[in-house]
Amino acid sequence: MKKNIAFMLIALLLCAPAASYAAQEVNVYNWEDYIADDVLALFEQETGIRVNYMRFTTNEDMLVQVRADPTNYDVIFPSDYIIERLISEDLLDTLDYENIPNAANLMDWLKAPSYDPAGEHSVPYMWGTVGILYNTSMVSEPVDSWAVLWDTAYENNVFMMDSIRDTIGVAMKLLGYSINERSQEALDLVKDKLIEQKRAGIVKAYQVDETKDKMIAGEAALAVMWSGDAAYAMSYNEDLAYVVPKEGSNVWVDGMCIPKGARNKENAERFIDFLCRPDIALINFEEIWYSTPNAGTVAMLDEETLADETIFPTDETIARCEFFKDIAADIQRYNRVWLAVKSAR
Amino acid sequence: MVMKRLRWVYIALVLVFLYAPIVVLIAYSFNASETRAVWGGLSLRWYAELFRDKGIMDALYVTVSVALLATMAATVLGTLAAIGIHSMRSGMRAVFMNVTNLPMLTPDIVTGVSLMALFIFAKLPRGYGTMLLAHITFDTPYVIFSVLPRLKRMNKHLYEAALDLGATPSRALVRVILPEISPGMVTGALLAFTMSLDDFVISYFTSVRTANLSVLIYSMTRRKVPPTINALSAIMFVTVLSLLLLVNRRDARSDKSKLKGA
Amino acid sequence: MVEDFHLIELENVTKVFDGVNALSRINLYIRRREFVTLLGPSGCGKSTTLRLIGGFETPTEGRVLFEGADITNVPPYRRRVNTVFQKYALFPHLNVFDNIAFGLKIAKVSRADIKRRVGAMLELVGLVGYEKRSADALSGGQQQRVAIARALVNEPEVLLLDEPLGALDLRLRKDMQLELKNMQQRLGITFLYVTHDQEEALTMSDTIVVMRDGCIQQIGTPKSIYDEPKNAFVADFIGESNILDATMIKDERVLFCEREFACVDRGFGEMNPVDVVLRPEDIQVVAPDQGQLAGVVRSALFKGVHYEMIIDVGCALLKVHSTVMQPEGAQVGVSVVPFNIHIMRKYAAPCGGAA
Amino acid sequence: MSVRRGNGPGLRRSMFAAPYGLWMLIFTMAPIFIIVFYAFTIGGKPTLENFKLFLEPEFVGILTFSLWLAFLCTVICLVFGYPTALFLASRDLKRSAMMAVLFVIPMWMNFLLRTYAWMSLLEDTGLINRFLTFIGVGRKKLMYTENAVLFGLVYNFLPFMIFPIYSVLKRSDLHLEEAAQDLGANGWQVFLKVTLPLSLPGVVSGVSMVFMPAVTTFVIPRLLGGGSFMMFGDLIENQFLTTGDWNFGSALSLIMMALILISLGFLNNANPEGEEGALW
Repeated sequence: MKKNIAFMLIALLLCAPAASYAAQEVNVYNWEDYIADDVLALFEQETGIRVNYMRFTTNEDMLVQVRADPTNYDVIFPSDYIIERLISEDLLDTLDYENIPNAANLMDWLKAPSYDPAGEHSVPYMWGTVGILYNTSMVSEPVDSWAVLWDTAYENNVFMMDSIRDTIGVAMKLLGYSINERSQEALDLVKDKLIEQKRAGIVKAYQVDETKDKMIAGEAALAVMWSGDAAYAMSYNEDLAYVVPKEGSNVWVDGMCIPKGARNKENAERFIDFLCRPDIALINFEEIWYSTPNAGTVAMLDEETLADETIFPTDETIARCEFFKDIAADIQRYNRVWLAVKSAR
Repeated sequence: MVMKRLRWVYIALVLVFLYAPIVVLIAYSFNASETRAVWGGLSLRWYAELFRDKGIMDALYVTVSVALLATMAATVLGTLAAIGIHSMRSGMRAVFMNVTNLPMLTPDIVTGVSLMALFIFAKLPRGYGTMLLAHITFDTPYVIFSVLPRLKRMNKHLYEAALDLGATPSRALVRVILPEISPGMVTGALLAFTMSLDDFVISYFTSVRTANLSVLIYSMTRRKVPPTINALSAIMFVTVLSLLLLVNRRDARSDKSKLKGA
Repeated sequence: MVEDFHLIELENVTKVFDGVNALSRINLYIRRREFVTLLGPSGCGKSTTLRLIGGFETPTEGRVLFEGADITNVPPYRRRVNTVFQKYALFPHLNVFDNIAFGLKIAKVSRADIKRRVGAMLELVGLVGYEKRSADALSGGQQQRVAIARALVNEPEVLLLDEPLGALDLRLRKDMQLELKNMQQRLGITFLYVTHDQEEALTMSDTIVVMRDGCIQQIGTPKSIYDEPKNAFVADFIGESNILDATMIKDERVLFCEREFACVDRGFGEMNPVDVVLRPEDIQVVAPDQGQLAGVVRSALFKGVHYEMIIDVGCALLKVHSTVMQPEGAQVGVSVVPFNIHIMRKYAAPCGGAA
Repeated sequence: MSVRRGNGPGLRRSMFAAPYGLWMLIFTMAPIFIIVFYAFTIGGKPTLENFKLFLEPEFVGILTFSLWLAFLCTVICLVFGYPTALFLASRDLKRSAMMAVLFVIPMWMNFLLRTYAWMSLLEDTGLINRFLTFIGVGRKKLMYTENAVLFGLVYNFLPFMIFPIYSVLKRSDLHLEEAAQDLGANGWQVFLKVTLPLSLPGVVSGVSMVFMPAVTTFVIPRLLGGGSFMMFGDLIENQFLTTGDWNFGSALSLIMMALILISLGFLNNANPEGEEGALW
């Protein structure tokens, strides 16, 4: 009897993982906290395709994994400059818009973006800005400049982003450079600036996904944050406010792409198409609070939401911002600066 | 007498240090409120939700099944290897022992990245399967190092005695050698199982598709840890505690009965 | 008692371990119902010989025959021999009954038969009532008996015993020697016995095979080996001896200690260097002027039945056993009768003399 | 009738290790080979640049920081662990085996859970700070500091120091201590002359069991250091998973392995008996 039970247990164990490869599936590699769980469930329900959902924290982490094994993923969600990088490394498949009819719902200005001029490798998923989320009960003065992040009055009260381009970008902007500046002179200044900020004890921590909950809990006064996460946090804590500083910032678009050699390309296109459906994009929007590029979805929103400048920044704000560009091999010099900052004591 | 009391105080303090976070986790698991900041009264809510949380349940299944399968494979592989190594000439044995020592001395992170490099090189999608392979790899030496001493202590003529009495080599193995080394196999399997259950670093590098509990908890600590994890901690703690107490009691009892028998 | 039938035969057997000869071209046969002892110091190859017959080793060269058939490559579990191992090798996870029944269970003997035969064995070795005991919980002597019973219950043609009494204390050993010999005679089974204890060999054996460095030095009955050792090694190993350098002047005349002695040996040529062996009990102590050699007593020890004295005769120190003690420093004479002067060829290579 | 060939059962049984040998070839040797290959090449061309790069001050700084923190952690574990082991092993302690089990149990909890638990204690709005605020001391910065990382290391690795020492002391011949007392040594002398030397093998294995994982960890500094403290393990993880420079990452891995092997060799030399106190 005991033997039989043991045998059945083994059989069960062996079958279960095998079963997961048998059915129709799609391997999705998306940012942490970047989709509504309901959307995944709905997709599986409607199509019968099983979603293997994997998460990453920063563009750079994702890039490494996709480079290492592009066939492991069917749909990925890189940002603009990474899409540029992936295209230049010939890692992205071209999309067949026949299979993505809902892409027609996209706003026109995103149909042929600079990072993917032909629009054949990516379909925009969300867009947003980088700015400062601050707690009005802890910050009395008006916040309108990155300089506030270097104010020693906020010692141990600032969350910086554990993301190389975003954080270096912030310092670049503060120093008056473009966020795509590559000169060593600028990089050295940025390095000194960031180390100065760290040594002054202003930085509480470098992190990404954990920040919004900590801001909600009131663990710090200021944080560098993506607009959607900011909107999410603000919806939980009324003291929080978001600003895109006057020096300018980064405006970004995250796209949906299919790596070359993806095992389930058809399912991937179905998945992308599904996310482009206005009703689905709405569910997503209401969960993660990033700006949707979906004109159909925007049409469904009420006035008050549309007036929220965190989610839908004004033209004037966007004019201050620029896209990240792929900096190609210069990323190595960026890396060195970033490591120097991270390891400084 | 004062000395003795001081000792107790000291031990108690160290125990408090070791248990404080665990006690906190368990206490929070009964907190009805969602955030730790507020005590919302006693509730079993998180225990109920724990079993409904698909992510956690999946990860739990992955953890336990990988640990079980890896332990079984490592026990077979390691026991055979130990028997083989035991009967080797010294030169060959030294080679095998060094190779066996290597994964034990290699830092987890190096084992992790090197296996990741291997799987990527071999174009194996990193998921359940690769995690299992990695676990078998780091589990097997534990079995070997538990079985080898038993083999060394075993009267080397036992195997020959079985052959002499008419048992074929395979029967001699099953009827004489295996019973002799089975305590070592059990120890090795337990060690391997524990190592597997607890592993984070190697799983983190060798699987992207599938998360075991450690990897899931790691990704949760980087965002927001749901209170269900507190409930899970409490359950795990109580399970381990009762298992250890059980084993301890059984040991004590069998020791007593041995004494009686002699 | 012993039949003149070659039950086991080793033909030109050589065994090499890691480039070292453990056995060099051994030829040996064992007759049915014979009690054969392989005797020699450790490392002489006696255990290897036993293991070759048991099937635990395969010879590098040569053949092992059983009833005339080649069994060189037959595995141990197909050989009709059983072994009593040095440290008994009882299965620790089994009790006494299951240990003894092990071979029978493998052979799929019926349960009732197993019970009967194991019972008979327990009676034979005097362990009735110990069936349920764990093997660990027995004394050394009891474990020994279980090991013997475990082997004998399979009714082997030959029982191989590898220093079976080595781990027992002296008293128990003496008892077991007699018991084993009795058992062998009663059951009529061939015993091949390995020991380094010459006394044990002399007490129990029908035939003794003296070995050294992988070679057989001498094969013979205990008496012939004791009385007529073929070389100084055998003489020294079998009992205590005084071995002296000597020159064979001619047949029946030998020179040692600057004196000519009469002896009974012939055929060693003329003026050839030889060894002379004198047993301590064969040397007579007489008055200083009556001996063939004169000497001084250097030490004297009481040994129970006799005194052991060391007598310095100038050319050598002689060990002498005598019932009469001479005090230390006493001037004495010693003499040996011609019959007790054993002449041997000078010992050369271990395999040279015996071939 | 089956015929046996070869040199007896030894050779055939050694073949039992063949599957394992093959396994280790694929899953231990091959990965190391890949790492060595990456470490000594860039773009497939042989070079030592990866190792040269390591000599840059920020990388050497990361290494020395890791070593320093691991060293502090080992010293603290030894200072607090040794008396614990000593008291646990004392003869007059009732139910000492049971007590020992109490020290094992926390180790059976997933270490991420334990570390997470400390986070919830140490964070600004955590229990300790709320208590401090309550008694009027006010909030202290407890998390995301060097001390928080050190604290996390000590918490996780303390049992690894206690156990080897405990088991060596428990095993050691207690009559020696009695003999020493008999010969007129007082308590302190007994400890210095007998107990301490006897327990040295346990100390050595405890030190290696604490120091090694402490110097290589990347999770604890990540969680408790808030990304502000980079240890050697972080750097390797960072090279493999974020920067994607596998060549440099591999070189770092080799450096770490060499470091471990050298310190183990050093520790084994320091071990008078060459015997390790077993944890189990």
